[in-house]
Amino acid sequence: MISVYFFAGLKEAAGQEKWEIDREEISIGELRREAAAAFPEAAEVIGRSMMAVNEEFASDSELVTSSDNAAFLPPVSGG
Amino acid sequence: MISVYFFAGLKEAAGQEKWEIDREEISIGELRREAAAAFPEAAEVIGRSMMAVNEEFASDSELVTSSDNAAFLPPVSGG
Amino acid sequence: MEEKHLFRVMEEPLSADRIQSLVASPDAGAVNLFIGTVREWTKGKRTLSLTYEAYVPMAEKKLAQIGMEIAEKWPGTKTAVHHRTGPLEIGEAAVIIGVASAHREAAIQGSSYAIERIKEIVPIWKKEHWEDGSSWIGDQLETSRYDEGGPDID
Amino acid sequence: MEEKHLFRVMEEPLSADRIQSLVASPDAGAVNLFIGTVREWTKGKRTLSLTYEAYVPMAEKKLAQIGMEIAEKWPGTKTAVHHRTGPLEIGEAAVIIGVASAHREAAIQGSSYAIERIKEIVPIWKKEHWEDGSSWIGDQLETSRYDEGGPDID
Repeated sequence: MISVYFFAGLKEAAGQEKWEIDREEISIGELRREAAAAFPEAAEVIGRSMMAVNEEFASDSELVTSSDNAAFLPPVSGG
Repeated sequence: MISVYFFAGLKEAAGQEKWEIDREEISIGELRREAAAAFPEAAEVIGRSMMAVNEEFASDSELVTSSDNAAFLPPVSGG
Repeated sequence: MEEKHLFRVMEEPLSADRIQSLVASPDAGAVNLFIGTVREWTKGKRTLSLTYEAYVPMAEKKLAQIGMEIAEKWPGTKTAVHHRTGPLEIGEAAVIIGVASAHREAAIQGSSYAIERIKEIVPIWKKEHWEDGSSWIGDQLETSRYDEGGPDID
Repeated sequence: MEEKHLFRVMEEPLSADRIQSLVASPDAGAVNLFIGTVREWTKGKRTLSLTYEAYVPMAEKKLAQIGMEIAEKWPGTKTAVHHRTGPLEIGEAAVIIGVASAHREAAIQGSSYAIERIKEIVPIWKKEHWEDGSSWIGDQLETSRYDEGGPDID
């Protein structure tokens, strides 16, 4: 089981702040696609979000395992 | 009588912070020469000081009268 | 002062005096403090209040990273950053950046560098409540974040 | 806050929080505070303490003039400057400059402008007490004053 956290506008769009996916290991690119499928109303912002793994920015080719902390960091639209 | 104030290193060199000269009106250039004559040990720093009249910088050609506040503002040698 | 107090994301009101004391040292001749506050009017639009949300452990880690970057670029500087979360009223401080150095140039340049880097890499979001609605937008440092392909991956 | 509190030369310890509150306004999104502090070591020379002396009424008038200059150059800014006099210990604040503005650029640029102008036109002297003696030298803003023909006559 991998836990993924949502923040700010993404948390509101998804309607929850923590999402769990039943995998032991997944690439960030695949995690992004799974999240978009699970939360179609948030798919657009998921596509534009950065991903953090263990509190560091991570690229789509990296792997996440069940022992990692994963989070989507939504963009902001400018102030 | 015109009162003239000294500050900082000039005050120490002259040994006093207020000097009075018995005139009703004097040019700043002349005041500078009179002060240098009255305090020869401070003459060098008087020559390098700015003059303020009524809390504004003043040039040597301006006049000071007995109703003005006059002050020598010594330079500093760099920190 | 403990290093752990230097870079904090917290719900309590921020204090400029506190940041100053955190970065102070006998070797410092200059401290620059930059304070981002909640502004009421932006381009004719009235803000009623703001709410900040952070991914706190990552935000504090990234603030500490920025402090290390500043110490590398301007040796001898000491940096502290406190950022607030939760609801803020007009005029309150959202972020205070403090950089102490022997000479003033490094303190001022380091502060400006911190402002830019906070926008780039620190996961903090601002929800602005206007008279006519609300939305999640850029942080109190005024420009968008993650808006052009996101921050550099480090 | 009264305008007369904005530009002060005083013997009491200075406070960054106080300057912040003096310049704060609902229109300000940024406040930059620059603090000049007493440094222990300068080029290998150890400072034990400092004494500042000011021509107080003129110094406060010139500080207020600098605030007006900043408001002209960066419209909408509000400036406050407090400068301390008398004996100061290592680490204490000798001067705090605060500039508030809608956007951060003006606050930071205005602060740097104030530092330069204080050196040029504000009659405050610093007597530095070293381990090996003492002398009257430049102010806490680090360079000499009146050293090249003096300030401009205004």
